[in-house]
Amino acid sequence: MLHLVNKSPYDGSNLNTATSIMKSGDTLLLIEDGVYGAVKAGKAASLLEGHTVSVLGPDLAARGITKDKLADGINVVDYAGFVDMVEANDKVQSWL
Amino acid sequence: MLHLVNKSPYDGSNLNTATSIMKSGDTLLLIEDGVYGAVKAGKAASLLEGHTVSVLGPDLAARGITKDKLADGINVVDYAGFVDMVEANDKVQSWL
Amino acid sequence: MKFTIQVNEGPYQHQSADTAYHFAKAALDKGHEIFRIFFYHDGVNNGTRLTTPPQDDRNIVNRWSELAREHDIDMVLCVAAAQRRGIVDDGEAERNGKDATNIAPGFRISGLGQLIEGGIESDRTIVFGD
Amino acid sequence: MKFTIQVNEGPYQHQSADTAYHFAKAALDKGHEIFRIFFYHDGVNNGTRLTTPPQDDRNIVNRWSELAREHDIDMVLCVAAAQRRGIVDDGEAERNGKDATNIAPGFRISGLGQLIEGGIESDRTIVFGD
Amino acid sequence: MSKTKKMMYINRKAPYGTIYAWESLEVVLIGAAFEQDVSLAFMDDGVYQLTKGQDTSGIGMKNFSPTYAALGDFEVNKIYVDKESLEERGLTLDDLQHLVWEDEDEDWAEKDSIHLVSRAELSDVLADQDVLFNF
Amino acid sequence: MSKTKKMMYINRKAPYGTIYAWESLEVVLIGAAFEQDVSLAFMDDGVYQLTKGQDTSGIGMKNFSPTYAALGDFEVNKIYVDKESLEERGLTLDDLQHLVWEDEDEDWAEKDSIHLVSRAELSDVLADQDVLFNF
Repeated sequence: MLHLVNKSPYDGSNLNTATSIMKSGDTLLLIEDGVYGAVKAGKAASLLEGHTVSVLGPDLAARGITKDKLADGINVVDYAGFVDMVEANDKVQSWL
Repeated sequence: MLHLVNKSPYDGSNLNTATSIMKSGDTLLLIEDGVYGAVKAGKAASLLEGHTVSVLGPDLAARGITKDKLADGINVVDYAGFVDMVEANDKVQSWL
Repeated sequence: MKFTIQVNEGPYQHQSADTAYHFAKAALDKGHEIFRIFFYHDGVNNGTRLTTPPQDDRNIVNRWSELAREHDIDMVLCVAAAQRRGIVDDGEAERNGKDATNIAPGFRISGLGQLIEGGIESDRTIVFGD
Repeated sequence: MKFTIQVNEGPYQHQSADTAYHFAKAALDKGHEIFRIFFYHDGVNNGTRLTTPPQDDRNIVNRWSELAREHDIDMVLCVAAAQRRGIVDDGEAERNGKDATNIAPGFRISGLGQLIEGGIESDRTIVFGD
Repeated sequence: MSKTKKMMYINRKAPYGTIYAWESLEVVLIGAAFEQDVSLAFMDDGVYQLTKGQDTSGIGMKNFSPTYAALGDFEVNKIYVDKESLEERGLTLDDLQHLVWEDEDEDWAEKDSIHLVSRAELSDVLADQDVLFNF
Repeated sequence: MSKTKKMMYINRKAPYGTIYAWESLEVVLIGAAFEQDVSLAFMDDGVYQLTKGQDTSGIGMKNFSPTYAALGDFEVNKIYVDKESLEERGLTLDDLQHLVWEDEDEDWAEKDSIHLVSRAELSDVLADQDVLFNF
């Protein structure tokens, strides 16, 4: 199962809810304003611990976040990689 | 100064930010989904402590919240009361 | 007292347009003046005459048009926001080569300066949004 | 693989419509099939031909229309949502007594059943919204 | 369309402040005709959709909360409510409408539609679905 | 319009995910012509608007971040950034653009436009305004 979070973890509760529902084997993809959750130095990064997390590269770049700022173990994908993740998982849950 | 919060404190950070900025003499008015913050039994009610708080009655009723569920000291106003509050305060800050 | 009201969201999706309307109506009932209602961002979508809400629901656009007519209120849609969202009057249709208009009665399209002017000329400015 | 994509927000206000477009394009580039793109809530505002975005900005509506034309994609605007927001085709104009239409090329207006069908017939359903 | 899929509607937004709750319910009602295996989840602010005593006359909006009580008649009777979300908001099951359905296989016995679930149980229910609709 | 008012634009939303940041900046630019006493506040996710190195080519949206650097030329030079919001997000002033203005009264000396303020200081600045614009 693929989980999408598109909002800042500092504004909404979506990342919190998503990570509380995720099972081992599930993957989280941060997109749009959700990518702020991937920044290592941010308070919200602790929510990602123990989860498989990817982040959408074009959204990272738009927000001026370089890869060295990301929490450890986070995979960066482009839109093609996003499509692959949707294909590789049996279903998608958008935490809107 | 009148502060407006129109979102649920369980979804967003607006109530938290608003109460952190409020000064003594300021008033907070909860409207729309913001009225959930006024429910005594909810976790967010603690954010209201020490502040002057009103809540928009029509929005409370729409959401099925009866007055006995409100935290202590909260004033219920209608749209006319809302207008009076805007008049009585020198300016309005909407925490969108 | 003189009010300027800013509306940032379109009709139906968010309650903002409803609250702004009820606030405006209550202010007028109390004898206050509405200097201007400025529709910005998706708020410009309040100004399309093409909506057909369900019979048992309120008609947000018509409600604005009636309020403007009854109380002679200046209701302004931001031109830049309206262009992005596709709200068009005769002038905009001609300038941008559009084959239809959709602006509702009582609304006009103008610049952001109208919002600033509202802030300067009014005793209170209130923003309704998401 | 067969995808159905749901878009819940209008153009420009939220990034959802952009992300949905880039996702759809990437899926097609990889040889996947888009069974349907269903526009719901304010998402129906993606289907108005009356927008005129700034010259240096993307044209979200035209981008959808081109994608539909090039790849023969079924792009459906929910009729109930479209009526609330004022997105009108010829049939709707006639039924609801409207004096103009604003639907963009490549879009059609239909019922919510089209979304459910998309969920049933597709291998994956992906929702983009706020 | 011969396939039967497990379809879940996940409701996480409060009613009236935004239209998602109401337009989501419209999808559920239409979707009921497709004879799929349908269930609903209410979590986060979505639990507010089911509260009793909603009266929208003061805000001039349509009160759609009575529609939830009709879901049983549409054979939509698997409704999962997240316990944690209720607790955080100071709500209990008593604050929610009592939603029921009649079981044809047991001589139309009236049964509860709402299942109060922990976050972990809800996670299992989601994992078991084929399609998830988010609003 | 002979009045001069203290007008503040309060920015609390991240750029690109929604349009509020960009359309708010358009108001500031237009508003600069009205010769009012203008200031800007960036707090909560609004602090992200000022970050360096934004590159929107991959998402096909206009990169409006260079416009902030032009604010000084429009005599918009009172920019308050909330310290707490930065810290929570793991940001420091070094992550933000260096915004400056030239002081005519001091032989066009270049001065910082950004004032890093505590929540309490920001509260004082807000209290001192006549009109607050929220987006």
